[in-house]
Amino acid sequence: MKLITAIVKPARVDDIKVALQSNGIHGMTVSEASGFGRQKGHTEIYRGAEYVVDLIPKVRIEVLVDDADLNRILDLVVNTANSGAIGDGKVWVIPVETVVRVRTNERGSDAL
Amino acid sequence: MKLITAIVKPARVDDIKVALQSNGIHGMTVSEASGFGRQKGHTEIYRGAEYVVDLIPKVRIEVLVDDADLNRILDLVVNTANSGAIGDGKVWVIPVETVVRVRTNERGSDAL
Amino acid sequence: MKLITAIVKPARVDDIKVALQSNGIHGMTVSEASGFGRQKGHTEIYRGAEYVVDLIPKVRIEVLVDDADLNRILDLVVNTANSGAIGDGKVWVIPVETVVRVRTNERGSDAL
Amino acid sequence: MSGINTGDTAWVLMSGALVLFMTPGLAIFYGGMVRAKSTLNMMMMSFAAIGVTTIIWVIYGYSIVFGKDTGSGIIGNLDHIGLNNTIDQVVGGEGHTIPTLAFVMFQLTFAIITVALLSGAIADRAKYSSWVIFVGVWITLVYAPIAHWAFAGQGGTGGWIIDKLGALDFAGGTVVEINSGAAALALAIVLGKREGFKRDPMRPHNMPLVLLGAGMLWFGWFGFNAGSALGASGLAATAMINTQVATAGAAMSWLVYEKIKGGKATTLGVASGAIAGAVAITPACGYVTPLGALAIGLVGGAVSAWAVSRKYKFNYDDSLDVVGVHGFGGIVGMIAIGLIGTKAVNELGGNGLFVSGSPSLLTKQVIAILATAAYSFTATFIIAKVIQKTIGFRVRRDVELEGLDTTTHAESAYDINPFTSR
Amino acid sequence: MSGINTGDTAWVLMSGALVLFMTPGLAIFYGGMVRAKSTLNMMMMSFAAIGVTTIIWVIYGYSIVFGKDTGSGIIGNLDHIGLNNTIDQVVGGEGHTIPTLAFVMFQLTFAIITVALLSGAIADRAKYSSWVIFVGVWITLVYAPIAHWAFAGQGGTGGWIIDKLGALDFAGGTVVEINSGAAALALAIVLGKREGFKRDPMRPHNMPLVLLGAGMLWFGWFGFNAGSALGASGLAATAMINTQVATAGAAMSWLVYEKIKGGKATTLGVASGAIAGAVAITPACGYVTPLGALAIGLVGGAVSAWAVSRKYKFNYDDSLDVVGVHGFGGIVGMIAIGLIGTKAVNELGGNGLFVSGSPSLLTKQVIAILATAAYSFTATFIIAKVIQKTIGFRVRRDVELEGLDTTTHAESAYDINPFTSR
Amino acid sequence: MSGINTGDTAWVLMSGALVLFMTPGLAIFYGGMVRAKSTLNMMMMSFAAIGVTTIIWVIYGYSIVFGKDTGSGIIGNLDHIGLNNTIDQVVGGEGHTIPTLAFVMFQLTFAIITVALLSGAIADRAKYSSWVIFVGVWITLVYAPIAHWAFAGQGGTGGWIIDKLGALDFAGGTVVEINSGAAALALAIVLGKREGFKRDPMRPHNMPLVLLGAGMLWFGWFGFNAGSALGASGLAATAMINTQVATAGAAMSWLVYEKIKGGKATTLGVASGAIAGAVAITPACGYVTPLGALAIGLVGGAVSAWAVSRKYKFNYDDSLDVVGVHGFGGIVGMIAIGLIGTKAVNELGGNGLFVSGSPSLLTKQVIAILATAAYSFTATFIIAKVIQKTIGFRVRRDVELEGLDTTTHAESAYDINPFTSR
Ligand SMILES: Nc1ncnc2c1ncn2[C@@H]1O[C@H](COP(=O)(O)OP(=O)(O)O)[C@@H](O)[C@H]1O
Ligand SMILES: Nc1ncnc2c1ncn2[C@@H]1O[C@H](COP(=O)(O)OP(=O)(O)O)[C@@H](O)[C@H]1O
Ligand SMILES: Nc1ncnc2c1ncn2[C@@H]1O[C@H](COP(=O)(O)OP(=O)(O)O)[C@@H](O)[C@H]1O
Repeated sequence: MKLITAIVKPARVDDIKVALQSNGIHGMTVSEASGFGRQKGHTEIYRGAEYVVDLIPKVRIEVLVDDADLNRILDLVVNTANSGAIGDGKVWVIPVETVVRVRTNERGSDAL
Repeated sequence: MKLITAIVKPARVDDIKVALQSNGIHGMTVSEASGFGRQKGHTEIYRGAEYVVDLIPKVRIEVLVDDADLNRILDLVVNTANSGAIGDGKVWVIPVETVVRVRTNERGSDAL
Repeated sequence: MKLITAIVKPARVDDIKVALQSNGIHGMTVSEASGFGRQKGHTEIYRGAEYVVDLIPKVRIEVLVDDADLNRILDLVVNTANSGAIGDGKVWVIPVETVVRVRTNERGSDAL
Repeated sequence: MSGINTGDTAWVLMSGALVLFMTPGLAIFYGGMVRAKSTLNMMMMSFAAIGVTTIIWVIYGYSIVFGKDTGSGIIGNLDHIGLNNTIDQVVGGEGHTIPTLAFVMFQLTFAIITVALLSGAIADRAKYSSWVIFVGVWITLVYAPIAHWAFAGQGGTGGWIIDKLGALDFAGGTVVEINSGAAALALAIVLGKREGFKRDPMRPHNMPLVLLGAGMLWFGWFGFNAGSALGASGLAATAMINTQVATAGAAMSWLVYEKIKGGKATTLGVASGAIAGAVAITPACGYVTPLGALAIGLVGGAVSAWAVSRKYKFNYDDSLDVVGVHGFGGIVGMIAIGLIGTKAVNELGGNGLFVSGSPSLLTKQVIAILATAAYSFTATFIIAKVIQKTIGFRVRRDVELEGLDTTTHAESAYDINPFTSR
Repeated sequence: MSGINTGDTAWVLMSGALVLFMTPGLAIFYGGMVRAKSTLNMMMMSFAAIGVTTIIWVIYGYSIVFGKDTGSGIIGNLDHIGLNNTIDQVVGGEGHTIPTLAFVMFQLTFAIITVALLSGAIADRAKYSSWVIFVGVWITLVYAPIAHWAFAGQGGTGGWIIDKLGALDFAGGTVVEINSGAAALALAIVLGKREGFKRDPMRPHNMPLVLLGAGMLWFGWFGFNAGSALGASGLAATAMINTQVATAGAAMSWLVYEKIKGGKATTLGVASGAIAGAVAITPACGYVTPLGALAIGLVGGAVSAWAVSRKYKFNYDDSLDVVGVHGFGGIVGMIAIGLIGTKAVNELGGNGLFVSGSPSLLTKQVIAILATAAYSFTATFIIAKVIQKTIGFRVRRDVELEGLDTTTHAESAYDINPFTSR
Repeated sequence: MSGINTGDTAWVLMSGALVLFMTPGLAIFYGGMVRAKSTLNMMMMSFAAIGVTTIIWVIYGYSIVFGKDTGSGIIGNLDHIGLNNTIDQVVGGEGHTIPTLAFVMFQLTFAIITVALLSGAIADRAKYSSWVIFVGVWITLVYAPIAHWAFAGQGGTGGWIIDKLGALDFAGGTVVEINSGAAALALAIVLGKREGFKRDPMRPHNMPLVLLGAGMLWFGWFGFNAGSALGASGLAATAMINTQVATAGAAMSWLVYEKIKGGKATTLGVASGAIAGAVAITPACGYVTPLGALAIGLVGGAVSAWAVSRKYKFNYDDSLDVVGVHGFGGIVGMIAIGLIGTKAVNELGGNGLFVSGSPSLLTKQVIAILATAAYSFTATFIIAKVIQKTIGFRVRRDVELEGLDTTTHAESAYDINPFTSR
């Protein structure tokens, strides 16, 4: 079992959700994040003084997948998130030892 | 060392906190998240048009535990979070290579 | 490839950002969190009744690093976050199997 | 209508606008005080109060309150159905007449805010449709008679409190404050406690809104109290300074009460204190001196600060403390007239116990308090019970837990992240 | 200036303040209704409306609206450039004169809010500098003539709508409401739809602000309508109660409309309904009875509730529904005068079709509606097109997507996390 | 009290309510401008200003300001302790008398807002109990004498600025604006800089609140300035339109200043500009023409826009720019009278340098400015130092870093997540 974590632009979340659903993945977890990288932030002005807001808003998407689905879903997420512009984000994969569905206490693949 | 990540209903956080404390776990990290899965979201109306808010608010709870405590604490979290209703959430376990307590620079179990 | 996750005090984020940049790390992801541990929360009063807000605001910082950089960056983060006071936070390290830069589909070290 | 006094009219028109403004102010005050998941519902209760009460007032409400008494001092007649016979009419003393419709408007705003106040007792758990119906029934069966009793002076043949008993209530200590306090208690009992009462803090989700609402109420209260002089007179000026003094005094005395009790000076305390002071001076503002008003404010703030904690003791969930602030505040003010009222301020007023040495006025005040509280509590209890038993007055548990905004109004109050909102 | 009536003057001064307060109220109302990323820009559009309009008004605006008609009933002359010849002058009927500058101030506030209303049609996508210029041009070329037509009564030789046609418009159904509705439609068409129109919900980001804004507008509207009596008269009282009744009625009828359509009673609906009712009664408040006002409110609320959904059908993005609420509301009010207007309320008014049996007044009302709408739409369309083609009127797509607050004003509306904000 | 003019009284009563409303408006304005962690404390400082000042005013404040001068033009006597001898009294010229208590109320609201303004200079770091004490001391030792000097005209034997020097200050350019600016500077210096001053942006946490507050202040300012005519007169109308013109002009000139400096038109700039314009016209509104007011607004806005940046240069942390906006704005207005004041507007006024060619009035204005600023700065500095040295005036560093809301008031401003709040 793997956990795919994708840090992407907020505007991409809807598309990714739809793409996952039409590819048989029926769950994901979303949270707010912000980050810096190559992309520059925006400048705000307060009493004439400029300051840079350099943490750019992003969204974190997490999807648990079976090992067999990993490559397909990873590509799906990456491709859907891609806009070709700087700041498109990062995706990474982490090994997961156990997954539990709280409601039923099912474990492993059944818990997805 | 393992990291238990639990995506649960916001109303369950207090109970889980108490359960952990009375089981010798004296730390956890909480953050906001939302997700979709089997549970449906709610409908809002704007100027007569309905739209579905399908990302349902959840809370992410993270607990670092010693390998020896893993099963006990995993079951504890799962059981406490369980309400039997759809949307109860997911819990997963990830291997952790190092843990550091920032204040003291202690590593490993001592850092918990 | 490793993922360093640091739960630190909000006031430390700027320093960590600067420290990372001047050590050749040009990206990180930040999100809000709160936690409990040894540090006590604050007390609020509502209609004469006191209640403890015991989840203390923290910030989660995540940094992807090459295996070779791990120890150096881990120490850097820990040292910069350290104020010597209770509640300074925790840092942990998780193995990462793949990293992808969304914009270019580069993988591994190139994606950082 | 050439005879009207334009200065008096200007002031009463303005006062009507000011008092109307209090109800949106109350919506903000109450809306900030509940949890974020039911804040729109809280505000919507006030807006329904405006809508329903206004329509009723025009159709028959004004008439049954201010129409000629039907004989026993209980209720007015139907002469002004549909505001019949009010256009081009005037009210007021010689040289100080104002258009009747200005008076109609002014009094309407009192009815609106009185019923809106009740919503604070049943925050986060009332069925909205039942509330809308309740407003109409309550205005008709509870507000209208009590307003007739205390406001409809008709030269001795009008409402029984004002014309027969002769108790003094300048701007609504009975009609608005004690009435809302007693009715709030009845509603809180019938609807029962919120899920998590006493367990969860249920603290205000947006304190700046609460302070803003308090500011709007304070501002509007000048229309409420000084407008009740029904003219731009010296009495209006007295009522205004008294209102200011008591309100400020009570804000400070609540704060001091908190400090003495070993706590912190809270924002909610200062805001609540201000309202409690304005409440306490409401009946008395035209009958006492500014120093008297200061005393009323200081006492009123402390009494209400003490009273709001009673709900935890007696275990009723008067969620936003209508009983403690309005009920007790109103009682303080009514009693104060019986103690320190003085004709030196207003020859149409009376001398209280400490001025004349006679308890006669005080006795009348107590009777007015008891009659108002008893009738309001009983009638409201029955109305609420009937609604509860028939169409239901409380939402289902899961609806309450999720919050009334999304479930009842299909809206949520905020979506303030500029990057994720669409 | 010893002859002025201080009571009338007090009321007009107060009314000027009340109507000015409506524009910050509108900023709050509109600001809460857009998405968080452009809320400051939305509010800034209202504040620019205040700034630019005030300066123009003093320099030449007042003069071309209320200066002596230049001959054809189209526009006033330049006698009062720089408010020349207004200090120490009075306006008004015998025994009821007020200082001319009080009238100048009162009328200024109408011009301000009218142009501010238009910003609702082009939320989230207008270039701010172009908006500032638009305000100045529009006040001069569109507002000024129409205000002259309908407001500048000069004993038969003034504006053509009031003095020649003889249509009735008490407080600005044509000048403010239909004018802003028609101009809003033109603007919405010229600027085009927001990115994501119909796809994204684009729901209000802060509903308590919307309700607060509605409350401020409601309050200010008493100055707008009752102040238009230009004195503290019986007519002012009639206008005030009518305003209250129609506003409340429309809030309820929008709510009922939503329920009947199978939906929920929404907060946005009640707020919008209130505004629609106030709009509908604006032209009629001095010419109909309170029961008539109730009917106007009930109809106005339902009509506007229906009208706001038209934009999805006809596919123009009148973002905050200026057309549906102000355009249609204004039409309802103007027509209503032609149907139920009655001299029993105001002898300077007229009898509508249902009162006199004659369609003559109704015909005049329709002509006033059509002339106002046609001129306003056409002139605004041309002005907006010229701005679009020259300096541009719409921001770049990426600016719109990021939001106008950070891009245009280098600010963002909120930073409310107490722990991360510095 | 049959002789009072009801129209004048109506306007002064209303003005008192309007000016009182400014202080909650200021609380909102300031509260939105600080960081979220200390916003309640910021608002609580304004509410304490209302509470303490009101109590003092009634007990002795009014008397020492407006009581008969004790001889040297410095302070009034104690004849009106406890508002003794004010009920049933009147003030004002023949045919235009108003109840003394209306005047007492009106003047009280000036004292309140003046001291409340000071809180802006010491945002986020003052001990609340010390602030409460400071308010009482400052009203007594600083506000009261200065108000006596400039407001207590007693036919030549009253306050020295108005009765002996003969400088002109219509509505408080010295008493309110320059006084608050100078005192703010002293406070900022004594308390020292916030942690992170110049390093952290410390930007406003809730800009819609700031704009709302600005709107409330703008609205209330009509009472402040036009109410200072103490009647519904032509002069009041002049003062009102002048206020509107200067406020609007300054909002636009601040905006233009920002653009010229190469920046963006900011929301904070427009809001600050509006206040700066209202400040600048305050002393002058009854003495200049509307075109003169426009000039004052344009200059006042630009001067204040420039002045607020001085704090970074001279390194004092006047957190919310009381010095730049009120101090400098007030100076602009006072000087402007000496330049463009004209008796054509008000025969009780004076002709400035550009009108009469004589610098005599200008000289008086400069003396009034200097005397006010010098006394206010010095006395405030001493008071603040004494408080600092005895009970302390500044919170501990860790308290400041955590924020004053949770530490001092045990509350936090927001809890707006509907799902996690309980
Ligand atoms: N080393 C890193 N560790 C963690 N997150 C990172 C790292 N580098 C980038 N990110 C995240 O990815 C986002 C996009 O990175 P950026 O460099 O701007 O875009 P791109 O990778 O397309 O050039 C950042 O905002 C940040 O959240
Ligand atoms: N594949 C997944 N990857 C990541 N998170 C998931 C996944 N499936 C579900 N979740 C999270 O678990 C929550 C509950 O899932 P849901 O299917 O509604 O409940 P249940 O598992 O009890 O049927 C979701 O809201 C989401 O946050
Ligand atoms: N076992 C744990 N699992 C996850 N997070 C933890 C754990 N223990 C502590 N934390 C996080 O670290 C933060 C600091 O912990 P605390 O015990 O207060 O400080 P310290 O480790 O310096 O004594 C907590 O607020 C929490 O977010």
